[in-house]
Amino acid sequence: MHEFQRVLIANRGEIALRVLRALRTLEIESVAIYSDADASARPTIEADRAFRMPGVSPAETYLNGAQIVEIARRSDCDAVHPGYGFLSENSEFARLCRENSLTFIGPSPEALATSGNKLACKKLAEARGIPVVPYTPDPLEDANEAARFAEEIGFPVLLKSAFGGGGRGIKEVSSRDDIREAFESSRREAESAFGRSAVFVEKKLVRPRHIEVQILASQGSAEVVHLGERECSIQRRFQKLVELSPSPVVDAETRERIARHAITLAKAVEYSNAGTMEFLRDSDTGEFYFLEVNARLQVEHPVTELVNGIDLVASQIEVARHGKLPFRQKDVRPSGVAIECRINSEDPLSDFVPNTGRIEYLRLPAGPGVRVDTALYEGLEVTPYYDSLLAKLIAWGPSFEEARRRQLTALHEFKLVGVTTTIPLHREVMVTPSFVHGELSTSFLSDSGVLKRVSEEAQRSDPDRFAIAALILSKNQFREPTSPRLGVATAPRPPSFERGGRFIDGL
Amino acid sequence: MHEFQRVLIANRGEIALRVLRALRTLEIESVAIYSDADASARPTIEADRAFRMPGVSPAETYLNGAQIVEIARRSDCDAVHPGYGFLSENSEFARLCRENSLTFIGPSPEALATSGNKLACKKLAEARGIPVVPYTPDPLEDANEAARFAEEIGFPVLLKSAFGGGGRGIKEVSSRDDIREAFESSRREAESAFGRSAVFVEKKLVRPRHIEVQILASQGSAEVVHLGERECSIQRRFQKLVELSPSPVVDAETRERIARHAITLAKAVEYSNAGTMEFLRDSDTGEFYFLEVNARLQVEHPVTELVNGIDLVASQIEVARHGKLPFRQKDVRPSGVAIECRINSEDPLSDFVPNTGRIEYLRLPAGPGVRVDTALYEGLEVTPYYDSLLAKLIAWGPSFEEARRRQLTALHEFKLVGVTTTIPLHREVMVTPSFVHGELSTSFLSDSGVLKRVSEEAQRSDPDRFAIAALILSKNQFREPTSPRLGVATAPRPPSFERGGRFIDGL
Amino acid sequence: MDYEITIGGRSEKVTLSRSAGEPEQYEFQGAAWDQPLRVTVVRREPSQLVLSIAERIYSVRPFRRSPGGAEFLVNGELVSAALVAKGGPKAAGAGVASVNELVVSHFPAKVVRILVANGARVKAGETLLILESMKMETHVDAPRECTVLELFVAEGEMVNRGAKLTRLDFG
Amino acid sequence: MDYEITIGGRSEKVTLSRSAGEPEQYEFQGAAWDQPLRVTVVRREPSQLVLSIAERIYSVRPFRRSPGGAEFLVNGELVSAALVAKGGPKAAGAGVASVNELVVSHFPAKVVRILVANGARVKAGETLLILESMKMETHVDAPRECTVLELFVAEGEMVNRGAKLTRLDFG
Repeated sequence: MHEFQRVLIANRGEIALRVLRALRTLEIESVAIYSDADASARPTIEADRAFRMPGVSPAETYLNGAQIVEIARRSDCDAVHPGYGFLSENSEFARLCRENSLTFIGPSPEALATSGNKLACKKLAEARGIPVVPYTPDPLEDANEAARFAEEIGFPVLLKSAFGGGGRGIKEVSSRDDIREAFESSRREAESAFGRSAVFVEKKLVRPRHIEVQILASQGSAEVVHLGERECSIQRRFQKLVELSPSPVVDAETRERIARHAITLAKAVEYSNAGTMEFLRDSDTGEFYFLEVNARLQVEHPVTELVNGIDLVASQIEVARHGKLPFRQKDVRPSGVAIECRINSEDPLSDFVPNTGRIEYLRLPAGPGVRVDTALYEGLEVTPYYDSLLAKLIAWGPSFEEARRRQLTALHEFKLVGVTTTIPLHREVMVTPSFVHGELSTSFLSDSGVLKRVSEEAQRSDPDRFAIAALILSKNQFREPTSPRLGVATAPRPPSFERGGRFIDGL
Repeated sequence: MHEFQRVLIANRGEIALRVLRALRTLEIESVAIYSDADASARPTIEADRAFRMPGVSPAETYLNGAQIVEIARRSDCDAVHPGYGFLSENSEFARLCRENSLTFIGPSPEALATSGNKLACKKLAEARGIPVVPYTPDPLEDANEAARFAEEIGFPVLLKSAFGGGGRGIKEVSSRDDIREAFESSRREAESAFGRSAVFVEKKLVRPRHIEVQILASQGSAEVVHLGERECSIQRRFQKLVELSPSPVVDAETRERIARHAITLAKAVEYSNAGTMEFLRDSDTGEFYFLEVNARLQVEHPVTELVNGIDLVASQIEVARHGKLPFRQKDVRPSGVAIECRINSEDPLSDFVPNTGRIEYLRLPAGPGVRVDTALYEGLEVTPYYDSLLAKLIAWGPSFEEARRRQLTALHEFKLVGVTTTIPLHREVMVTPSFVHGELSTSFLSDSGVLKRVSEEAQRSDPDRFAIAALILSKNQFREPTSPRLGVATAPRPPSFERGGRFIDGL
Repeated sequence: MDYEITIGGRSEKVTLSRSAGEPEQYEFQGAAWDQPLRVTVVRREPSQLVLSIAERIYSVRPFRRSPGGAEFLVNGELVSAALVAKGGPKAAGAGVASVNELVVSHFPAKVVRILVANGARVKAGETLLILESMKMETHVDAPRECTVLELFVAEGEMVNRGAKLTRLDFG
Repeated sequence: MDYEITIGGRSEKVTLSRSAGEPEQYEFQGAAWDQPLRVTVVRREPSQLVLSIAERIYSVRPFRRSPGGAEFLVNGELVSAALVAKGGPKAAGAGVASVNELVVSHFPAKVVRILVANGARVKAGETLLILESMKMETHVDAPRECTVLELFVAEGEMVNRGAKLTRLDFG
């Protein structure tokens, strides 16, 4: 049992702010770290103390475990919260924390090491009678080996990094011709993201649903509770875009079954703290296959929070400081449905290529059941150094239909100018008939034709907009500062409208 | 049974936006009205259509029932939602709607007429054995009559308007000397706010708690359910500042009893739609006294929504279009605690005098369980024509303590520059020991010494702020646009910092 | 029709004429729409125009000039509009394909691989180079069959938004 | 101590001196505090300064000049600071009482009642006039015993913020 007086947040962006809020409500002091790109970020400014990590690359900053531990020691922190991504599933970092008498708010280094090894986890699951998708039991030496196994189980297959998550390093291969390039690309991405290039092959299910179980385990897995499932089938580039809880296809009996699997696995790896067991549901048979363990807080944790009325981050901190769970299974009483849309700085009409820029205008939505997790503000520079998540928009309602309508209303209220985002895509997803009927799969984006409708909507010929454009352009009402003096001495002056003046003649 | 295709929102500000969101989630078109002061307000811009009401005074605009009905007819509306305040409890307006085949989303004109007459309601309550505070049964002719009754029941007493609510027209009188001026002032405020100057005297309880029951009634009171109580004891100028649900002093048995009183009264006045029955709880005896009926949606309805997971505005619309309740008493399953703080443009350190100005900087708080109902935006001019409510900050938590800490965290995140607000007051209220222990009364502000601490906090000598001020002032880093060209041709240029230049010498 | 206006790749021929008197009003007609629209200036501030069109209210905020036109916010949504001058040439930026095409990076990125050499003939869909940004690889593919005229970057190089990557010849 | 700075009615004597080298740093000392503080300029933009003081990070944004000083936002909170020049007179706006006092309205309002006449002698706490704004009445009371020198408004009149209401003589 440790009391925490001060906790270091080893992350950035919305999740750093999320952890900061949890610490405040627990009356624990917060210490932030910031890269040079994040010197004026919201968590940097709002934390009780903030320490600079020189540089902008992840390796120099948020992946620099030795320096983070040094800062935590220097600032008398009792614990470190790693958020998601970066060092959150790094067993070496967890070990370094332990060696320096810092509580790592997450699983033990040993549990992290096992959980992070996807192949080892699959074997553990198989040994306990939990179905898994066919896979190569050992990391592949070369592309030929990959090709051999793929032909054995039949294309399409997925090439996957044996370590790490977040969709990085995953490549779909539908024929032997493509396997060499995919193999190399997968290894490169895995090396760049996780520092480990081991890759394996897994059978690709056709149109599966991605369903995962949230668990919370006490120290050493003495007690493990589950908080129901999330469905995260709508993905792009093997990364989740829309998440909901509960899943429309999971009934009470199925929930009980997959939760039991999840708890069995948690105990098998002596898991502690919050974690997620991912499954794929075969669309033909309804069978669930264990996929992997996510040994951290997930990006999509808010949907579980809204449905259960439980603060998962505060619960993580409680487990870390007292070893015990702050509630029991019988206290978990889910109600209603929550849907999360990830607002990314990506262009859905250009294969989700990320983009950067300055947030010039921002208006966040609100209303009953609506929550926005974000560190955005007007004037923020979205840089290319970290991931493309700008905000998470989460809507809760008593039913799926009410949650969906609230999410749609909120998406129409959400205004963001400066980078191209996934907002227009989400607006179309929410009104796509298969989504409305809860018919989801990991092929949703390509099957539903939603991208085509996003493109049509962007081209929509709205007379009001043409009328406004005619007024602005023809009357030259638009004025930019005549002599923009650059440099530090003056603030940029916003453009403005003016009366009179002629842009072209005739009016 | 009416289907609504289009609904007119006969209100402004945050409640107009709240109704607009409910309409959107129900897929009903919205029609806004706007005074000349509100031409660029959020509900004006965001409604499907918006109609101008020339002028700025309430009488010309949001109280102009005839013109509102005319706009509703012209735009083919099926119904009118009155929000709170303005015409929401006006039986004549409800009648005018009915005569023009518009559904008034609220009680019938007859129920409004009865509910609006405080003296009649007290008599109805007494006849059904519900305790009421001693009062003069008829409106008073003059100050002498008031004085006579006050001496009979003993000072202090309250002078109150017989019609209307919102704290207007209420005067506390502690001795005979003050009663004449209070009587006149009360009549004037009542006349100005409600167009009816009738005033009566009521015994003032010592340190009572203000506790009210939310009900929802089907057409003609066939079915009436309650949604628990709200405690609104923390007030200034007889207007609520902080509201919570449930009340720390109401146990299940008491809740059952006051809910039964509320339902009895609703049936007595043939109430329909959402309404609130207000009670005072005597601090000595624990006895509850019926006070009055609020025949409308209340400002503080969100606390009830968060605790019950029910959208009260959508429920109002459902009752209005189908006559029936959208849920039964057994479906109402409250969970946790919600606290609302009213963020007003008032100076707590100058007797809550309202102030106006331009919102120059705004950052709304967020986080798990946090909701902000507001129509604020940066650049908004806060005008003197309407009331001083800027935003409602509501925090939900599994327990009172968790709700309180979330509210406190959110209040520290809430940044608003341009007008003086009640935010610093609420920050102090949340950490005041009597509040933390749930010991509330209508004398909370004066008894708890909270205003003194707000004043001390404002005077706090923070070295960091002095260091920052020294840097800004001594180095003349602060620069305003050198030649501010006013008028329509240029946008105001924001001030900026500059390097170099000397404000005073010595550095 | 007096002007041709382009928004989001669509062009429309439109007319706008000032109506007499106050408040400031205009009549708008477009070849694509049957009914004319009345545009009323409800309020005019330096940083926003409030317009009313058929009882819909718009807050219009200036954002920046763009080639041949301007970008502005309409109720918080960005609109990029360009004016095609009467009888004149099409405004720049309308996406006309040229024989020689310069390929630029749309985002700051690291060049992780270059798969083609100067002078190489490549097929439609063939990957030219691979960029990494925000931890994801993006393949830059040839839109049609073409020849690589020039490569401006090297493997491992960091490039800014707008940086030239390669020039292709579609002739 | 080189300067005297006033914030929120409190005055403090302070010293600020530039440290050598980069990054831009200052040493701050105040008579009221034991320890000196190191102020580091982390980032300098036209619209904000990012400062670090003992591992606390501040975003400082300019707001407007005020009499004898400036107003700025520190992490979104407004700070009004004024500089008392060395040995010079106290800056304006410091709330020095005068013999003749002008009473102005702090908000736009309607004058609903005037309870005193020109030349009247009034006691401390006596109500001079009643304003109504945002549907609430506000009483304007005499702070101390005084004489009403002049009334600038009439009953029923609408007044703006800053409008003169009356002038009182405390002599």
